[in-house]
Amino acid sequence: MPALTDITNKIRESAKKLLASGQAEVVIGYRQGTIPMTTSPFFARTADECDLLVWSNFARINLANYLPGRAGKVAMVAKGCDARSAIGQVTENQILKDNLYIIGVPCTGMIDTNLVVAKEARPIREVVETADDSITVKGQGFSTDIKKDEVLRRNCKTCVNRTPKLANELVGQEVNGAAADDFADIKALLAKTPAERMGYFKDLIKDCLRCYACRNACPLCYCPVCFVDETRPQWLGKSTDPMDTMTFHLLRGLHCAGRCTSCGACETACPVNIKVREFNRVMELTVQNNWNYEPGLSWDQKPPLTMFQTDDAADFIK
Amino acid sequence: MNNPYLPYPVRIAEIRVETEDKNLRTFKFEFLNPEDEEKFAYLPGQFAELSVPGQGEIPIGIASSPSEKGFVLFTVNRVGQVSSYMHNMKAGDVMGIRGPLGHPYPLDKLKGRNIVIIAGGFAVTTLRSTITYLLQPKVRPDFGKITFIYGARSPGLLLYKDEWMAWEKRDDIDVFVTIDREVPNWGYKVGFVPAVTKEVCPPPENTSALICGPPVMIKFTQPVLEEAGYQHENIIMSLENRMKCGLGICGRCNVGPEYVCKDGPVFTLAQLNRLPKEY
Amino acid sequence: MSEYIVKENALVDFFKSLASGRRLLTPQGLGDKCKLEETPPDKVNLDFSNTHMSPKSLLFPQTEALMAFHNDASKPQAFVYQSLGDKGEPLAVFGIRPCDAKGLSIANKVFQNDRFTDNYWKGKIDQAVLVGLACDNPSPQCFCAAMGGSPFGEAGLDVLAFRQGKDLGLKPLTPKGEELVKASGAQTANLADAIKGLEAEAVKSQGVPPDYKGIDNADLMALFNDPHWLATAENCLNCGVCTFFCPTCHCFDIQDETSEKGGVRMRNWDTCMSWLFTVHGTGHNPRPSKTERVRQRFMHKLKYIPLKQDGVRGCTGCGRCVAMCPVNIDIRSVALKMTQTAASQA
Amino acid sequence: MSDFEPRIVAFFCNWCTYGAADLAGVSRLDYPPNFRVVRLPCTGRLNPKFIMEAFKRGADGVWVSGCHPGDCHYIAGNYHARRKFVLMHQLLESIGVEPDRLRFSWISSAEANKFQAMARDVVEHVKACGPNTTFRKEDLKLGLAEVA
Repeated sequence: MPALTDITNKIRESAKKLLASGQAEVVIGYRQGTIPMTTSPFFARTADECDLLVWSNFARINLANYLPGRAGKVAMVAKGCDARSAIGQVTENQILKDNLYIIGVPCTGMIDTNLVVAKEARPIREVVETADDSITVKGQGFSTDIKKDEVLRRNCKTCVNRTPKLANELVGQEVNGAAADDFADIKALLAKTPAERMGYFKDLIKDCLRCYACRNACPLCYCPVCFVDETRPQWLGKSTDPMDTMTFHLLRGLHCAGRCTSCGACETACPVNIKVREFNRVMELTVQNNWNYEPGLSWDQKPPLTMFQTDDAADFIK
Repeated sequence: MNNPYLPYPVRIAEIRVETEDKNLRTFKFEFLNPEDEEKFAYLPGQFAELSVPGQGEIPIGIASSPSEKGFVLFTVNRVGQVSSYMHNMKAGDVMGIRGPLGHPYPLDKLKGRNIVIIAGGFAVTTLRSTITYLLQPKVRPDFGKITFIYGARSPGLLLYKDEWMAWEKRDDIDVFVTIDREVPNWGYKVGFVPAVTKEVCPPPENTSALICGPPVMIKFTQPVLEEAGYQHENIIMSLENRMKCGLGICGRCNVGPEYVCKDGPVFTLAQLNRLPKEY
Repeated sequence: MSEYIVKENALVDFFKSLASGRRLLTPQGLGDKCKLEETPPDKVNLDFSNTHMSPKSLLFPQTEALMAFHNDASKPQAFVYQSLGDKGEPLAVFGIRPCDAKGLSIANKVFQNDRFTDNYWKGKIDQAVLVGLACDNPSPQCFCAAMGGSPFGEAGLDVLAFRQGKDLGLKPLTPKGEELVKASGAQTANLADAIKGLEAEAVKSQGVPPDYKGIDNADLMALFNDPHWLATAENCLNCGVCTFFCPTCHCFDIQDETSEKGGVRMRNWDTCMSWLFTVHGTGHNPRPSKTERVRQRFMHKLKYIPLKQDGVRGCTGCGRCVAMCPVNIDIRSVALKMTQTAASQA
Repeated sequence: MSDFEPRIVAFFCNWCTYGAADLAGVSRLDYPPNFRVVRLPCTGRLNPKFIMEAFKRGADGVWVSGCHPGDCHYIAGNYHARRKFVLMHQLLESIGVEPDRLRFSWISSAEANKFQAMARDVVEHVKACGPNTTFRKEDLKLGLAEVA
């Protein structure tokens, strides 16, 4: 049986059990999207609805996004990164650990549809996901096989924690992650001159519409009022001024520092395909270098910005 | 081409503090270009966007009556960025007003009818305009009995004191002013607006009610009028919603398919019954 | 008006004529880079699917300065806002898809409504001549027919162009369009039947369009109060991508920006998905949660706009929101739910 | 470049550096007048958006200064601040803000001499960077005839 089908069946089975036993009032998973290469977050509350849950190469949105502030018992389908986000939310007191049940899916990576379209530009009307290491896209008069590892999302290629080891259950065989993310791209970037770096980042966000889809898709962004919506004072203009846009991305990066699990939901949600994670990656590298911290790897770790050591290094402070 | 976004420049001629908490001030504006006054031809119930350069615009009901020439009045509550800024402006400062916007109270259709005007708190502004308009010697004979019920939490929070006191002395309008709780030397009514309405409201025959006030007042006054036999067509209200353009374009003030700015703000209860309660 | 034809070898001359005295804009680039750009007459591309974003920004830019004031009291007009003009310029836009042109025609009735005319919009649209290119091979996410349009739809266009083999057929739709076509030297030709045939084929490729007529006849409050909105909105992220990409979404915010010397009042696209969109100064919000906001968007498209615009739906079936929505909220599924509500009420 | 006088926004903790500036003043220790000081109750109050806002609005440099670690009036405010400084410093430097435009320091209220030296040093370094042209909003163009 193809791995995806097997996982789909196990998710449905587990979801039904959880609902029947009262361990969960709702199971948050994915259902098949209405157009090729999409899935849609779905809230199953009955056994019938559980049969709509699927696993796919396109289950990209992070379902932990729906957890903060949720009352009652909830189960979620989670990839390695999503489970880490959910655990992070427990450590940040956004949801009670006892109310959360994680159906962990050992993940072999999600597909970036832009890369698929780059390989097959003709209108795609159907995707077949029966093979484990490739997909087949079909349209009017064509059928093209595409190797999965050629079209993985950036964050999936370097993902270390593919198996959600802290999940309440695993549906599927553990998979090995990549070797440690070496941040080679970021290090190369930092080796450039300030002017080159400024040019790079300004160019990176030049198409930004300020729709804030990256923020809304992010499981870390649960503030009741985001700084971009503050009006007195209003920190950001509402025009597409490049500096206002830059400020948004910088502050978003800062707010996610030490919390981002590289789930890639922000880049998936971005309608103009900006690599918004560049800002997060700079911060993740900084957090790892300074405090050797990675979020969502234990239930009781304290987020690095809620704590300190009296001898924290900060040589740049004079 | 006419630019509906461009405010008429005005100078603040006078600022009057209306309430003891100083949160309400009445601004008297004079047009910098006298010909703009003619273009700004309005009727009671309409509103305008007050435009403070560099701060923004706020939609405020017009408190003056078209019968008052040479100036326009707006009473502004201190709430947000623009209104707070306005409270720190002084006579002589230049700003802008844009309008008139929205539809007025349908006074032309109410000719020959009795009118009961019910106001709560600072929502009295466009009703002040209405009463001033109705009491003109040339206009007054067109209408039947006029009753004015006006309530606020305390005497210090009642607006336009000189005016309603003067109206009270007239015999062509019945004035009932009320405060929530008894205070010493208060010579008028005590109690909430709905209760006073129940007590003094004229019979529904050939009568229309104009109501403007806080949601809680409207919520409890509406049943009183219904009980008294008022048809929903004859209960006329004025809504407010967040607005920007005031022209029915920017899209935020809609209540169902109707834009409060362009199609309102005046609606009958019968109209509102068929619309979502998104206000 | 008769139809016209431009032979393959005369196409460049045709586009030269379009560009004479105007800027010629056509879709350039691929995929998410496809957008309307100024194009030399010999570089027009007929092989594109559609622009990544809708063409509304031509007439309604995401950020537009409306007026400005200065604060130098020693000079005239201090603190008085003065219009910065509507900035229209003669434009020929070739390659707008019928769905997008219809979107502009719907927005046009908002910007030029029964009481007010938005001069900034009018100043641009009056100087633009819109030549649409019919879709002979609609994309998988297209559903213009379901929304009452057609791949050969004419609403909002001055001229409908369509591919006739390697030639380009032209059907002028307005006096402005007729004038443009005549000036181009295109030959008259009777292509009415050809259009019918091509259109039928293009419509067929979208399958049998679902019937949403129930919504048109349903009671507004019944649609509004239906419990399905809770489930419909449950997975919405409230990001507003749908509104940014929609060819009929026209909501904006007006903001003042200031400098040491004065200020500019500008308008910026806004989105009904935002909490801030409707919140009152008092903190009261008529649409406090995502459920109300999602409902607003779909009710606006499928009920409110038809009520105000003689039954024309506010969705043209361009499919952008379906393709761009991060959580795949599909307006077709929502319209189906609304149709079911309507049926259960009837 | 020599006649360029930078505008620098300084965020000082009320309990230390702000006092040091006072002490420097009464001690007649002269230092360059290029600063606009914003007094904070503690450097822990420094929200990163303050720094962004300063640059965005045209500041040529930003200087943040608070109490020495361990000396916080609120016990741990500057320990927390220090972690945030690490991030702000790294992020702004990474996106290409010249490191010399942004200064963090610890100066107690008794260290008037350190304050004087630091103030001179900050101005010197920002001067060497030149005017901030990259990380700021463009001047608003009014487009009016009266004020061309």
